[in-house]
Parts: sequence; C-alpha cells; structure tokens
Amino acid sequence: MSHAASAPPSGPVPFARENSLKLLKDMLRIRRMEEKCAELYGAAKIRGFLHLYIGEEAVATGAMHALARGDNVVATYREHGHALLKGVPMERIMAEMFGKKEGCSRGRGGSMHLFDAHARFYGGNAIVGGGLPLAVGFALAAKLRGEERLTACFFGEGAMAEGAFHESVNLAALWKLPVAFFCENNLYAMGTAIERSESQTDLAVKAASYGIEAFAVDGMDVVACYEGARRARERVMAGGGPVFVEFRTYRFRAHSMFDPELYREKAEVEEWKKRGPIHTFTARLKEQGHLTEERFLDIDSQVAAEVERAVAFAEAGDWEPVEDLTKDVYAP
Amino acid sequence: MSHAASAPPSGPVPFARENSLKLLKDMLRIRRMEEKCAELYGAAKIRGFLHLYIGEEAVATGAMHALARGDNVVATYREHGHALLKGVPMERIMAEMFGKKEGCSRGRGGSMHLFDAHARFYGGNAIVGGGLPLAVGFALAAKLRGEERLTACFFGEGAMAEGAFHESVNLAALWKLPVAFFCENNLYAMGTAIERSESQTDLAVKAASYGIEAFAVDGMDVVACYEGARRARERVMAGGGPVFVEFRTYRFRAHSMFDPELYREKAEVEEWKKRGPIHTFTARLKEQGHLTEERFLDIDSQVAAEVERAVAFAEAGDWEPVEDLTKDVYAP
Amino acid sequence: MTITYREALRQGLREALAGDPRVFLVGEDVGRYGGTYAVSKGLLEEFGPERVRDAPLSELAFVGAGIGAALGGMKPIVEVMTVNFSLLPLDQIVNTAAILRHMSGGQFAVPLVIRMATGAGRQLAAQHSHSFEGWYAHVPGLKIVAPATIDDAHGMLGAALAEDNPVLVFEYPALFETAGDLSSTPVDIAHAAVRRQGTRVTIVAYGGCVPKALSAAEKLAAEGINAEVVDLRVLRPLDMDTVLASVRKTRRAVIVDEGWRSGSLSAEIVARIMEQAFYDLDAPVARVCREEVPIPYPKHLEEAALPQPEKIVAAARGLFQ
Amino acid sequence: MTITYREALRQGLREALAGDPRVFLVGEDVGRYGGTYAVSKGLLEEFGPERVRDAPLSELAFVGAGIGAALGGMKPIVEVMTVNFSLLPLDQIVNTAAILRHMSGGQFAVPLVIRMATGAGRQLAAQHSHSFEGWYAHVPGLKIVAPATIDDAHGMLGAALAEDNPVLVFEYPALFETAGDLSSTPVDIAHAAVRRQGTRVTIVAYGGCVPKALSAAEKLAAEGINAEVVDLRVLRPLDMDTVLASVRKTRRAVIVDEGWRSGSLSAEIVARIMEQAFYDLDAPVARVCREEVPIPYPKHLEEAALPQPEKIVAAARGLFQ
Ligand SMILES: Cc1ncc(C[n+]2csc(CCOP(=O)(O)OP(=O)(O)O)c2C)c(N)n1
Ligand SMILES: Cc1ncc(C[n+]2csc(CCOP(=O)(O)OP(=O)(O)O)c2C)c(N)n1
Ligand SMILES: [Mg+2]
Ligand SMILES: [Mg+2]
Repeated sequence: MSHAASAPPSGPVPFARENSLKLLKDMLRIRRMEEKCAELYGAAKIRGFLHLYIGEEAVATGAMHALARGDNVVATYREHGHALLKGVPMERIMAEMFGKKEGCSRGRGGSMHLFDAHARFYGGNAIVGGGLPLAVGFALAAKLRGEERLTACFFGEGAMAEGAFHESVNLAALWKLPVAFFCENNLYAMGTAIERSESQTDLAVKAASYGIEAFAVDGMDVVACYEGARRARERVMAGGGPVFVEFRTYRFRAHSMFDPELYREKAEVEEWKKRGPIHTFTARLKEQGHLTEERFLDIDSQVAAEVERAVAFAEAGDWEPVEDLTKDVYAP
Repeated sequence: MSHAASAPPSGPVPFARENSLKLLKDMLRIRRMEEKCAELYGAAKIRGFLHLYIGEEAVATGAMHALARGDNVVATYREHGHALLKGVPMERIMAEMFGKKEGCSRGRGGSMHLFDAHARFYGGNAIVGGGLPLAVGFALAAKLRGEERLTACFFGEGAMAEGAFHESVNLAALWKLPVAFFCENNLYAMGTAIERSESQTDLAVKAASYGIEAFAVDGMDVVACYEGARRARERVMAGGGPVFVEFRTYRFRAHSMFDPELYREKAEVEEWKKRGPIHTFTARLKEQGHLTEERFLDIDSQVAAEVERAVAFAEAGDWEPVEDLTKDVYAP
Repeated sequence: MTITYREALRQGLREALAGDPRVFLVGEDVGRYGGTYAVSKGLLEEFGPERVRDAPLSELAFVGAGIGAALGGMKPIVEVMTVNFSLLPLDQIVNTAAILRHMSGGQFAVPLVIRMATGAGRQLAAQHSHSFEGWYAHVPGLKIVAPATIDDAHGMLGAALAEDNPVLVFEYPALFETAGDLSSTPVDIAHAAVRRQGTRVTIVAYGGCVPKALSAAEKLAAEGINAEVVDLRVLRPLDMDTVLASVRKTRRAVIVDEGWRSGSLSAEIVARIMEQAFYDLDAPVARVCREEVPIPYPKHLEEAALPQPEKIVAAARGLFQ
Repeated sequence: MTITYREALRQGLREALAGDPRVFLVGEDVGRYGGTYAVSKGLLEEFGPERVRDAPLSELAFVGAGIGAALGGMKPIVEVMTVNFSLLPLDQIVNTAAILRHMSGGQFAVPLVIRMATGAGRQLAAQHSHSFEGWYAHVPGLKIVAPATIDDAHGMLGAALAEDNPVLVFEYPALFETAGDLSSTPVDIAHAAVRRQGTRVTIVAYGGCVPKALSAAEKLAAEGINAEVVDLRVLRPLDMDTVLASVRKTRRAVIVDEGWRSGSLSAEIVARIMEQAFYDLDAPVARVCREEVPIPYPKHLEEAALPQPEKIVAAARGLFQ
C-alpha cells in the first residue's frame, strides 16, 4: 500500500456556514486540548501512556457530527477527541488525565480510559480490538430493546488483524446488528506499517467479505468523514446490519510519548502534514468566503479559553482518598 | 446456503486402475475402522468423545494422496481418517482409542489426540481452531529451514468463525508461508448450521479476502478432492503463499456419540447419503470396468482383516502403569 | 420433588428467562442442538431464537457482546460451553467485565452471568478436562460460584442475576446425573455451607469434589474420625468465616481441589487458615488436588490424577499421625 | 561491567540470536520500532527481518505459530509485548505448548521461549498493569522464570533456550533502568537464590518485588531485625528447598507478591510452608500482595495498591508481636 499522501482536500464545503464553523471549531478543540496535554505530559502533570490524535481530527469530528445524541460510542486508547465530541466536558477529560476524582472516570482510568455514561461514551480501551465485541453487545441490546440507537465503534487498522475484529464483524453481520465499524487507518500500528499487518491492505474489500456494506473515505477531509459516517448511519439504521467505513488518515505525532519513530521517514510525515485536516479546511472555508482570519482567531481563542478552563479545573481537582481505593470493586 | 445435495459424482475416473483402487481401499479403510470404533464405543472399549468421519472420507483420502510423505498434517478431533492415511498404523490408532500404551500417543490422548512424529501427523486437537496457528508455525519453520515441505491444515467450517482462523490466514498470507488450509465444510458445527455461523457462506470468497488463492471442490468426490488438493499443493510449493480449499462434504453420523441430532432433518441426511463417497466411486469404477464386485469384496475383506488385526492389537495392549502418570511432564 | 442436577440447572435457567424479559441466553449450541449437556433443552422452543440465541464459534466475541449487552440494559446469560474454551474470551472477562465498574469510577455495573461446565472425570483427555475456577477466583470484580447440590444448581443462577455485576457460575458435568430433592428455600451466593457436621477434622471442598468429600467423611466415620464437610459454594469472595469457624472447632483441615495443586484455590484456603487460625491448628493443613499433569485419557490414569475419596481419607488420617 | 537490566536483556537476546541459527525473535514491534521497551533495539539491523520478525496484532496466531515452529525444528523466542495481552494467546500456551509433550506420549518437545513484560508501577492503569506470573506458574508443562537481577536478565534467556521445552520469561519494566555489574558466571533456571543473608525472618519475593524486599530488609536491619531475602527466580517448578532452608533457620516468613492476594503465587508458597515446615514456624507466615482492586491510574492510588517496602517492614515487624 502506498503511504503517499494524495492531493489535499479542496473545493467548496457543502455545508451551511455555521455548521462548517462548528466542524472547524470542534477540530480545533481536539487539537488544542491535545497540544496542551503534550505540554502537561512534559510537565509531569499527565502520566502513563498518552496517545495523541493530532492529524486525525477530521475523523472523530466528521463522525461525531453525523451521530445522534443517543448513539453509543466505543473507542480506543486514542480517544480524547471522540470523548470530547461525544459530549464529555473538556474539563472532566482533563481532570481525568490528571488523575483527579473530578475526572470523567473519577481519575482512575487516565488518558486511555475515558468513560461517561451520560454521554454514552464507553471508553477508552487499552486492549487493541477489545472494544469491538463490546460494541456488538451494545448493538445487540439496542436491537433487543427496540431502541433507535446506533453503536459506533472506532478502532485502528492494526486492530483488524486481531481475531476480535473477525469474530465481532461476523457476529454483527449474522445478527444484523445496528453497529457502525469505523476504522481509523493511519497506516501504522505503533511501528508496524499496514502492509506488514494486513495481507489485504484494501480494508473495505476485507470488510466486505463479511457480506456487509463497506467503503473508504478521505480521513483528512472532515466533509468526507461526515458524509461517510452519515451514510453509514443511515444504512445501519435502515436495519440491514453493520456497515464498515475506512477513514484514511495519518498520525502526525509519535504513537505515544515513548516512540523514537524509527519506522517512518520524516518526509512522509511532512508530506501528510500538507493535508492536515484543520488548515486545509480553514483554507477552503476562507476561499469560500465562510471564514475570515479574524473569525478564525476568534474561534481559536474561544477554544484556548476552554482549554485553560479545563486545565484550571483539573488543577483545582482533588485526589481520590486512599481509603476509597477499593470502592466500586465488586467481590474484592 | 442451500443444504441440498447436488447430483452424485459420476463419469469416468481419470486415474489409472491401481491408483483408483488404492483410493477406494483407503476410503474403505477409514469407513470400516470407524464403523468398528462406533461398535467398540457401544461396548465401552472406547470412551470419552468420539467424532466419526463417516461420509467425509473422500476429503482426507483425496487430500492425503496428493500430499508428499514429508509433508506435515495438522487436523482436528475428527481426525482418525487423516491420521490413518498420513501413515499412522491402524493398530496404533486403535490402541490409542483403547487408551493402551501401544497407542500412537501412548494411550494418553485417545480419539481426539492422535500424534505420530514419524508420520509427521501433528494431531488431533480438541480446541476448535487450535490447530491453525500451529500449522502456520510448521510452515514458518519449513520456510526458514529451506525445506521442501507443505503443511496441510484441516479444520471444519465452524472453525472459520474463530479469531484463530483470521489471524492464522492473515499471518500465513503476509509471510507467504507454505501452508494449505483445507476446510471441511460439512454444513454443521455441532448443531449450528453454516448460515448461523458465517455471514458469508461462500467460504472461498471469504478466504480470498486475505489475498490468497481460494477455491471449492466437491468433497463427496474423491477425484475432485484429490485434484483440488494437488492443485493447492502445487501452487503453495511454487512459493506464492497459502492456498485455501473448501471441501463441500457432509457428515452422515451424529456430531459425536452424544448428539440427538435435533438440528437437521433425516431427509437431508438421506439425500446426502445418496452422494456417499464410497458407493458413488465404486459405481463409477465398475461402470468404467475398473472394478468388479468380486474385486470389491476382496478389497473390503482385506480392509476388514486390517481392522480385526488392529482391534486385536489394541486388545492385547497394556495399560500405562500409574507410576508413569507424570512421565513426560516438563516442570511438573 | 426429586430431580437431577441437570434438570435443576435447566429449571433455574427456565425461571430466569421467564422471570425477566431482559434476560437472554447466548452461546454455542444452546438452542437448536438443545445444549451440549441438554441443560437448555426445550428453551429455544419455549422462548424463541432471540432469547435463546445460538452463537457461532467465536467465544471472544460473544462473551464480549454479553458484556456490551449488559451495559446496554440487558441481563445476558452467556454460556461458554466448557471452561476449557474460556481461555479464548478470558481477556474480555478479565480486562472488561471485571474492571469496568471500578475503572469507570463506579458509573457502570455489568449485570452479566457467565455459565460454564468444568472439571474432569469423563475421559475427555487433557484439553477437555480443565478446572480453572481457581484462576477466575483470583480476579477482583468477579464473583465466582460453584453449585454442588441440587438446590444450588437450581438457585444460584437466579441469585447471580440479582447481583447487577458479573458472576461466573461453574457447572459440574460430573454431577449432572446426581438426583435429589429440590427444596423451595432460596439460596444465597454469599456463604459457604457446612454439608456434614463433624468434630475432628474439617474437609473443605467445592463443586464436583463435594460428594467425594462427603464420601470420604463416611469412610472416616467408620474409622472413628468424625469429619465436618464445608462446601465453599462461593469461590470469590471467600466466606472464610464459615471455614475458620469449622477449623477452629476441629483444629485440623484437608482442602480438596480439582485444580492442579500448585497455585490452586486450595493454596489460598491454606494461606488464609495460616494467617487467621494458625494458633488453632493441631496439625498442618493438608491438600488433596489434581496431580501436576495434563489429564490423560485412560480411566485408570485419569482417576489417579484426580482427587478421590480414598486420597482424602488418607490425607485426613495423616493429620492424626 | 556495569549495565542496565534492559541492556542485559538485550545482550542476552543478541547472544541467543548469534549463537544458534535456529533461534529467531518474533512479536509485535520487535523490529522496526526497536522493541516497545527498546529491548530488541538494533537486532533487526544485525540479524535481518527473517530472524527479527515483526508480527501483526494477532497474539493468538503468532504465539501458536511459535509453538508450531518449535515443533518444526526451530527455536523461537516469542515476545508477547506485555503480560496484559497474553490472555489472548493463553489457549495456545495452556492447551498446546504445555500439554503436547505429555499428551503425545513424549514424542514431542516444544523448544520455545515466550518473553513478556509484566507488572505495574508506571501509571498505566488497570488494563496495562497486571501480574499474571502466578497464573502461568499453575500450569504443569511450563517452566516460569522471573529475572530480578542483571545477571538473570542477561542469562535466563540462554538457559531457557537450552531446555528444549516451553519456558516463559517474565521481564520487569519497573527494573529496566536499574544498573549493576554483569558477571560472567552462568545462571541456572532451577534454583531460588538467597539475595541477602539474615537470621530472624525470611522475605520471599520475585521479579520486581525483589528490590523492594531488599530495601525492606535494610529498614528492618535498622530496627534490629536481620532479614534474609530469598529471590524465587523460578516460579515453576518452585525450588522449595531453598525457601524451606531459610524458613527453618529464621522460623518466620513474609511472602511478597505483586499479584492480587487471593489465589496468588504467594498463597502457594504459604501452603507449602504449612505443609512442610509447620512445626518450624514461630509465627504464621504473612503476605504482602497487590490489593484486590484493578490498578488505578493516579500515582498515590497505584502505590497504595502495590507491595511497598513499608508494607513489607510492617508485615515482618508484625511477626514479632
Ligand atoms: C491486544 C494488544 N496488543 C498489543 C497492544 C500494544 N499496542 C497498543 S497500541 C498498538 C497499535 C495499534 O494500532 P492501531 O490499531 O492501528 O491503532 P493506532 O494506534 O494507529 O490508532 C499496539 C500494538 C495492545 N494495547 N493490545
Ligand atoms: C474453542 C472451542 N469451542 C467449542 C468447542 C466445542 N465443539 C467441539 S466440535 C464443535 C463444532 C466444530 O464444527 P466444525 O469446525 O464445523 O467441525 P466439524 O465437527 O463439523 O467437523 C464445537 C462447537 C471446542 N471444542 N472448542
Ligand atoms: Mg493505526
Ligand atoms: Mg462442520
């Protein structure tokens, strides 16, 4: 599979202006929040593993905008953006990364384990492929309960080699469950390039072999991501069973904070950065007359303020007392 | 997927007479051995689980005739026939089923766990899908050692739903390993019909999604089984990586000795019995003038004698002494 | 009413399905086949294929799906055909079902029951004769129960479903044909039970070994040793109060475990007795476990590899020497 | 020569690859990434992609393939990135690697080494902080080793490869930065080792808890309690001779285990001491283990959940009250 980036997304954006700006702002919210996280990691405020989504924001943003409020989302350890846009308040995400009890998982999960029952955001799973069976189960429950509810499951292309992927998609297809499999193909699983991980690198072809609808979209283009997710949701909700979407994207940063990036060329990264989802979308909106530099700076500073508030909230949070260590453990 | 049997195999057999008779005899060897096993199970000489291959003999017979002596075979708990034709002496198989120490696994394995290092027969695995990763490893070893050796892995269509199938085929395809995946599709996994087990019931289509060659053959026709396995072996040995063959067959007996067969109609079984691999092949050979009834009876009585010898050998065998219980346990 | 252990399990399942529309049963061959051990026989016909749901061979996915369905508002009963196959979905059980409630800060419960058959004794050889109850009992966040009686076979499932958290129910094919009276007393899943009163030695057992312990106690009685038999019933969390009360009374104990000795649950019982009743002991606690060998197929070797009444008797007798 | 534990592991690997053409390393990101913990860094460049083989995310298949390759005449070293992911291939390890030699009547050996990182302490939260060494030590047919020193980190791999049977080597990221002298003495994988001589209490530990035990011993010394520290080194089969010799001398013991207390390896050690040295004890054996909780992310809670020198000191002190 070629790792070369194709031409950057361009052309007019087919959404109303305020919608477009909302998409832009949400991408920025993820970006700025994570840039801050990287900084805080350096300052040892955030610890453990931290996997940044920087470069891939169009995917979660497009997809979340296509989902309904009552839909379920299951994601991975690279899930800050998904959590945020599914409705988990940024301050509770930030508090979680700090390990404070005001965090969305009471501080116990950290970066890889964001949860929010209210937002129907179900993790945050550090086992690659671990969320897939779970998502199938959510969809089964929705079907059995007669609920009009999609379950969207995000996972990386690396997870597709796991047995969990195979078993889960087969089960969902057999039982015609309302689940959307959203594969974030960023070409690498840690240091393993997709061509060393998948014998069939055309992932939609692979997924289609389960007898389900499957297609790929440009994961650097928030418009394409939105359209793809919307189409998937529509098809799934029509009752025909699961749909698979490959979002072709790229991770700009290291896999986690411990990654010397020996496995890819700087030039490749630079090439992909030219397709960065935020600046290309910004350029398109400007070209279209939907956005001025001033308005952009205004949005960006609103986002910066939200990030500052989130950090302040996290800073001000409390540590869970040691006495509560085994609270919520069933059958300890 | 339709469970209906198509027309029985017919027409002239494209092999020399002695070859044809050898195929016939080998199918009979499996059949008569297993009929005896069923009887011995009734007499409580054989215990535990016993899974009969009756009805499916064309597959192992055709396939084993297409393999070379030095090839490896990995099979399932329904492996008596495979073991026999890979060269495990019938008497040692029978002694194994009795649990005698003269058995091919020293009596410790029983029906589901036949092993013979000399014959390169590597089980006998009671975990569905458990043999698949193992077979990939054998193929990897052969490749790394530069050996001209195929590894043939047999498994049921039910096993294809397991993650082990997915991971193993992907690995073999990625690493271009000399392994043949031989799927014995008998339409049922215990009581689960294939359409409740696989969202894509055309198994060759499913397998092809790994970017490997895959095709189906009539598993009730020993000629087609031989040709299919031979073609698979040729392709694999040419170095292009694994090949998948679906053998479309049917199990005439219950899944194991504990199966009330609630899940299928008697009529379906009867329909398939019309395509029985032994009598249809016999008929073709007779029609072709390759076989007389007299010769058939002669062969059958040779086989019967072999079975009698095997039973006598097993009867005469010894029990492993209790003092040897933990012999061959590493780090007990 | 006299019924078999198998029938007691079946009735427990039937009542669970009839009693709550959120309950459904899923697993390999639970429906059309009638259940590998006929435990779910007739339930497909009664409750239909949505609620008695045959799953393909994909233990990881359907156990994980059970967890997801539990989170999504259902009360799934997942059958893993036997404990031998439960290693395949173990990651989902350990890394999701057991962890989720704590790791989410208490936001989620996982009202899930996983049933599986366990144990050796039917000449099924090494891959089909495991006893991993002890492994599961290691994991905080799971409750583990092991019905050894007709009442428990019948009642533990309902009690498990009432818990709103993941409970694993181990069923013992070695006991399926045993018959006895089904009482109408409800069972808890919190306590161990004294199955036989005694004074001179405590025999602790669970699941398929309970009848062996009782049989050993009868033999011991004939030798003048009056043994008390404690059925653990709940393997996590352990009801040590019941065990310790008995040990403090008898001052001697034998722990019986069908798992391999090293690192078995029996070791934990011994360790806790050491920690909590050391000064009450008149002799070191003894163990009777599975020998450290993959279970061989032949009957005589399988029997030699497993705990047997004679071995329990010998171990108990040894405490008086 | 002073090197780190990580570098000792790396050199052990390098020597294994250089010393036998049948040896190869396979696992996720062992090659191009340079190893998750940089343990295999540079080996791809030195030995090429056939012998330092990156595998896709498919633990079940590549561990099983390692077993097959071992049977096929190779000597694979399979890296499962961390013990947390080893539940996925557990079936292959338990139902094939461990069983095959016995079940085939002794026809096959499985000359396979599986390496994995284990343990908590780096704020990786519940799914990435497991310690399942004790589970593996339950399984006959496997040898389990846990290097706690520079020499063992370097030498245990070679010793494992010499065995012709499946050996699991657990590596401790918590120790990766520790540095020390690499001696040229070869190490065995048969014996426990006394890491500190003492007279009044025996502290038994393994892996990442050994330095904690040693640190506790120093603190105890300051209080006038001279503790002996035994490093188990080999978790299966257990070298009880060394442990018992120490306990018979000191008459008191504390067992330290990073696994959850219930059903941990520590329980087995306690049980064996009960069985074999009951009358030599002056006090019940104590345990210091992981608390019964999924490991939480925040540092203060993670520390509270794990064995610490202070807890070991307190437990030892308690034996004298
Ligand atoms: C079962 C399992 N194996 C290995 C790992 C270690 N690991 C964490 S992330 C990762 C790569 C996953 O790649 P991909 O699915 O493509 O997602 P991405 O990180 O690219 O978003 C690996 C190997 C893990 N967490 N879980
Ligand atoms: C992992 C696992 N799950 C379940 C079983 C129980 N079981 C034994 S055979 C079987 C059906 C297998 O069907 P298939 O693969 O089609 O092979 P067949 O028996 O038809 O030859 C099942 C479910 C098992 N042995 N292993
Ligand atoms: Mg990726
Ligand atoms: Mg089948």
